[in-house]
Amino acid sequence: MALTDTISAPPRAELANLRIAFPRPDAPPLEVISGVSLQVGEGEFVAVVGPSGSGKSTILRAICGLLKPAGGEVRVNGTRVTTPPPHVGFMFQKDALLPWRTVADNIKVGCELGGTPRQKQPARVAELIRLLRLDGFENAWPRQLSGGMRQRVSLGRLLAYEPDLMLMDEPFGALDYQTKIAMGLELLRVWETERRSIIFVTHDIEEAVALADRVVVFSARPARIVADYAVDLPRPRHMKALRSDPTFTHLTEAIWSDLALPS
Amino acid sequence: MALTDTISAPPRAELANLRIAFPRPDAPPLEVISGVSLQVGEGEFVAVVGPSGSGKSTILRAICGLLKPAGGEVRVNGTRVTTPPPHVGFMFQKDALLPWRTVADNIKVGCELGGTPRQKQPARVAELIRLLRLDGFENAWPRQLSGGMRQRVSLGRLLAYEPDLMLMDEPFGALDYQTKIAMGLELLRVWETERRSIIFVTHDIEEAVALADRVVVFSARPARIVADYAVDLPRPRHMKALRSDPTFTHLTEAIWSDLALPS
Amino acid sequence: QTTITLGAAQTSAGSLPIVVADQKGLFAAEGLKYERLDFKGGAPAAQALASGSIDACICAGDHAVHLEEKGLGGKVLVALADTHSYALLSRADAPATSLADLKGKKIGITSAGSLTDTTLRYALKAAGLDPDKDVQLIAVGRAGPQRAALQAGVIDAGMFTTPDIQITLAEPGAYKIVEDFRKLPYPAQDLVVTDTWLKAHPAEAAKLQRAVVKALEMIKADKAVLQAAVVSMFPKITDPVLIDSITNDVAAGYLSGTGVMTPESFKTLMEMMAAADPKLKPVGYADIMIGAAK
Amino acid sequence: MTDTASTSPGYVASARRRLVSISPTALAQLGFIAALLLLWELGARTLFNPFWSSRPTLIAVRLWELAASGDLWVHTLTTLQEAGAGLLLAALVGIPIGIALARAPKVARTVDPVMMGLYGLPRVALAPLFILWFGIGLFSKVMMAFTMVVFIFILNVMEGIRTIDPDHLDLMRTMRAGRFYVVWRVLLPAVVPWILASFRIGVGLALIGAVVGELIGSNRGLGWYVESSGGQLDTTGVFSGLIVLMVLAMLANQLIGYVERKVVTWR
Amino acid sequence: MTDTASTSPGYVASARRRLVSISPTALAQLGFIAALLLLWELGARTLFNPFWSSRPTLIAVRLWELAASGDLWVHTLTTLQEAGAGLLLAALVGIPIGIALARAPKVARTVDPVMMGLYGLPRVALAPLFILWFGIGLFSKVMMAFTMVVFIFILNVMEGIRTIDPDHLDLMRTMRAGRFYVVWRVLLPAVVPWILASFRIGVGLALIGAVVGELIGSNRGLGWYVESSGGQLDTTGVFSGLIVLMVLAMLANQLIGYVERKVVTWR
Ligand SMILES: Nc1ncnc2c1ncn2[C@@H]1O[C@H](COP(=O)(O)OP(=O)(O)OP(=O)(O)O)[C@@H](O)[C@H]1O
Ligand SMILES: Nc1ncnc2c1ncn2[C@@H]1O[C@H](COP(=O)(O)OP(=O)(O)OP(=O)(O)O)[C@@H](O)[C@H]1O
Ligand SMILES: [Mg+2]
Ligand SMILES: [Mg+2]
Repeated sequence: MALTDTISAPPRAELANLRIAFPRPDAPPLEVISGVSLQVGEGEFVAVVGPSGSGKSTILRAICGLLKPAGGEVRVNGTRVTTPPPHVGFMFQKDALLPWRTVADNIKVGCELGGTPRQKQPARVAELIRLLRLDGFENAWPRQLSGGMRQRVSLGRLLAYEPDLMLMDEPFGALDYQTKIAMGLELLRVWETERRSIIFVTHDIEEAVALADRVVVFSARPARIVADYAVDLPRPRHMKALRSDPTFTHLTEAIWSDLALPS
Repeated sequence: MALTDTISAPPRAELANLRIAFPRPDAPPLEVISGVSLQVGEGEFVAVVGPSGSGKSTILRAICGLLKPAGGEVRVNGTRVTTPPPHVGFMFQKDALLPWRTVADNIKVGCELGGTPRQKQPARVAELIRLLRLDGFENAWPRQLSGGMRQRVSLGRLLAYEPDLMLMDEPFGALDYQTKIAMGLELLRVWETERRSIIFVTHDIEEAVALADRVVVFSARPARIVADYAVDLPRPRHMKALRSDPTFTHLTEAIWSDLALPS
Repeated sequence: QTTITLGAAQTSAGSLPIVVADQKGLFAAEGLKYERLDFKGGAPAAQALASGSIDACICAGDHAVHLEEKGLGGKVLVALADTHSYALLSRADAPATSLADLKGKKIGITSAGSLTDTTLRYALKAAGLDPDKDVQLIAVGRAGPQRAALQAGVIDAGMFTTPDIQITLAEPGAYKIVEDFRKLPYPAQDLVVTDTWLKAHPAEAAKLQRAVVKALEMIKADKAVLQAAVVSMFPKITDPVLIDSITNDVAAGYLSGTGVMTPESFKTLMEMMAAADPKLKPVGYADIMIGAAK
Repeated sequence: MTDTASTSPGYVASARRRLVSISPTALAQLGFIAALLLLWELGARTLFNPFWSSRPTLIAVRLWELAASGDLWVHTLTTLQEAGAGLLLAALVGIPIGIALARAPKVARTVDPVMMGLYGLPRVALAPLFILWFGIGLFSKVMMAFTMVVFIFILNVMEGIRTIDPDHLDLMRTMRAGRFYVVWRVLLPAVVPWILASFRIGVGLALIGAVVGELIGSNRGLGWYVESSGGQLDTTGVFSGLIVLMVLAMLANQLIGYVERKVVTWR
Repeated sequence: MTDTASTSPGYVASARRRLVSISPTALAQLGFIAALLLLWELGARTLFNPFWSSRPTLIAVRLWELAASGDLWVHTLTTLQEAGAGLLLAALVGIPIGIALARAPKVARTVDPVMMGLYGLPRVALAPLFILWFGIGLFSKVMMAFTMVVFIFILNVMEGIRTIDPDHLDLMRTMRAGRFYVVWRVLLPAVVPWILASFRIGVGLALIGAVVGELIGSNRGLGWYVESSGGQLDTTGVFSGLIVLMVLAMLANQLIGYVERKVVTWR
């Protein structure tokens, strides 16, 4: 496992017996996460799968300091998280584009807050727009975009922010296969060249296995970790070839049956 | 093809050389749909796949009368569409839940507008909530739901409306495999017992083939129909078994390569 | 019993005879009840009168003339005051001792077009000044704002009426009178009605007139009657010295003794109004004054 | 910025915290008011001329006297009635008009200049017409308050409807929802924040309207009391009336906050 | 309902339609105004006494005379200056305060009652204090207009900030955006509809404030002219002044609409 290399430095992100509950009127609090522990090392790519409503988004929110845990703790780069930690980027499940900014300007938000020097911003934005295949829509308003295009703009904003730890909540959910693969390859390129850490929530098991170093499987609410698979597939991985790779099919089958368990 | 049975009655939905363009400032209008013709018969289940931003959502909007075409026409049940036609339900890509209504009340909107008698509404809503696996969240506000739960509420609203023609824009996009299959089965049950027509936009090719009678493949913008496959798989279909069915794999491969074409 | 609704231009000394009539049971003796409404000035009271919302208004004779001239039939039912009710005050340390000294200064009036406005214009012209060029007439409002403006030094003199004159002068060594109009014959307060109302309510008109004239006579006969009315009319004023000085000032020829407008005051009225508005159609004494009660 | 951790309900304690928090808020409010009163009292005794500002202690005494004589209740009830009726009437009339105009933009554009023109008219100057049309009783004061506030509702609701998520309207159109269904189920709930803001704005204006109405012609009410005190240079009287007006505005605002918490549970 | 086909831009013709539509709107507006004037003229000639309402023709003649003598411009400019300065100042002060209070709910809750109380005070009753503090020059009228309008901005902006999509704020928090970034890039753009509504509401109130201000220390301005005409029961003069005030309000509103179309292109 990739973790062993980084034993000296603190892990990028660490959940220690995390518990999260939402208060409810006239009922005990809704326990969403009950005692989850997880470590994500520097440069590690962890995919998270689990049933709808199990608490995947909630965990990401806790990692980037938007939620205070009811128990346990979250550490990023060794520091306990109470407010949003630096160099952590979160791509929301909902795209959360600013409706009053054009496509280019929405991506630029990432540059502006990520500290890209002002002169370099336009070039960076243009590069991302090309990479995300949004050419010709630089000046479109969010309301004029298709669902998948909005998602790509949101991805562009995350990439422009250049975080060390990328929290991605179903980033390719609204994309067709072809675009999804292209975007996945871009993501891997960025990740490989800059040793970023990624926590990647997805419903697509094959996508999870194809991209990640590790796949963590969540149970239904209250979420616990059911399984944690290391993906021992060599990189670079070729999408087409993977489908016939026995390790790949084996892993996907295993995750599939983990999820199918009545939990 | 299922169409031949219904040659006497007009098709449920019919697109005749449809063209749609969005005006742009300082540029010629953006042509999104250029000459698409399509017929969907009574009780037919048509899946639509195509690249992100190709115009799938736009076509659905045109069919239910939210957009006026720039050319050609849309007919539903033989009548030209100018305002939203009756008995057509549209499940938006964005969930569009009313934030001031609870889960149960959001589903009830479908009952109220679909004409379910008032006394029967609570029972119908309760039934849908169970079916959508939202038990315990009847009184939750939309903001308290996960992405997948929101999508299921939106699906519930559509089912409660009991439309003859269901337009579904990536209805299972935010669901995990297990939930997706369960919801797909429910959808098929409703469709089979009540002979509804369905136009189902998805990015999941396997899902398209597994559920539909026909799969229509769109090109990139401006959208044309690249291919139109009849899915000759017997019903009821068993999801597990399908994956090893040669017709199934064949079809998915074909669609895959249609989409992979540089279009 | 019929209820008579009277509109008062302000809570001013002109209403005192009405208070007396009420206190001494003169209204009750005539089978009348009265309700007094306070307006923010003579103009709205006169407008309320013309619209029929009130039966009579306690306001300056000007409004009777205006109503008559506009064809709405303004009449003075009872003249309440024989002299003007305003005085021009300035800070005690101001050099001015007469109107003429105020050349080039700012003078506070209650509002544009009001009695204070027309009075000053008339008096300034009489003193040989051009009210539009030689001074600035500033609409400031009633006693409170006037005093604040004097204190802040943004006006050099301002128009005050009873009881504000007495209250303001009571502050030792702070203010002085520059010009006292209270010696000028003028129908400063009248009970004004309209022809329409008179025609519809001849009996009430006669009763009202009788009661108020009786009150005027009682006041003339006994100052204590007036004092009681002052106390009731100005409940906020508790200082007995102040009450005395108000009573004395009012009693000293301000109120009418007969309820009939004097020809001198009518003459000043018409002169003043003509000065303010040269296009004014002249109105005769008999056109607006109803004869005293039989 | 960190004050608005509205999105951090992820711990059990917050439900408990709510119950306790009522009293610190009230305490802080009272403390703030007390501090202002103290400043006023001291300032009036030392720095500035109390003739103009009176003093809280004098005002307290006056209010006590007024309360004892019963006048306080008469004036307060009168003004409350005028302002309250005006405000409610304005909401009842303004909200539907706002919705109707927002849904019929052509009509709105046509009527817009005249409406804005009418709104800009100083009510004091219209006194004669108010007297002519509405007399000088309660009704004319209610109308005075009403005409001040109704435009707030109309303008806020109109702008509010423009901010509605078009997807919600599209959804209703695809389901062929009737006019009333859309109004009741979508438009009204969506403009609730705008209506609440209008109420908050409206409270102050309705009180001002009622007071202006009382200036035009009346013999009771807080406006009348203030004016008649002013006419006798009785600053304490003026401020006593003003303080009661302030208290009314505060209480009305608290009421609106309470209703907001009861109605907007979903936010 | 079908009027609001805001979401049907799916055909090429609509761009062309926009250009032509300017003049029908203006025509409809003018037509509506002309119809009202006609009704007024006829009504005044036949149904009711023109003492109350004057007549459009008389007013036109008066306005002509005033324009010829130059008085019209003096009064109009005076009032315009007072109201305009008050409105802008209110926006400049009210918007930041509204944002600050919305972001610091504890402070807001503490100050809220006092603020609402102050807002509800009738300005006329405060005349002495206004004179003492601000004199009787332009400044006191500007302050009068300002104190009427500033609360509108504060209250509307506060409520507007509460309606902001929490996801946008969360996004900013995860990216550790600074206070000013959030204000400029998220809060202000998001409350633009609320600010526009405040401006629309504010125009009328600023004019009213300026007019009230002119009642307490002035010798020019439209309010002064109206009051002065009213004092002599000169209804035509009153209405002439009112008509000019209406025209000012209309023009200001058109200007706001124009700015709205320029600024809010994204909706
Ligand atoms: N603000 C909130 N208040 C109350 N409950 C909440 C809130 N946010 C989330 N929940 C609840 O927490 C649970 C987990 O939600 P979460 O969004 O983390 O699910 P998820 O795993 O991301 O699901 P999905 O795959 O459908 O997006 C759900 O049951 C949801 O109802
Ligand atoms: N209101 C609009 N104004 C202008 N352009 C629009 C509008 N709506 C959609 N478009 C454009 O039309 C094209 C097709 O959009 P549509 O939403 O139909 O795509 P889609 O096939 O549904 O894509 P996805 O799979 O990403 O949802 C896109 O290029 C989009 O930018
Ligand atoms: Mg989620
Ligand atoms: Mg789409």
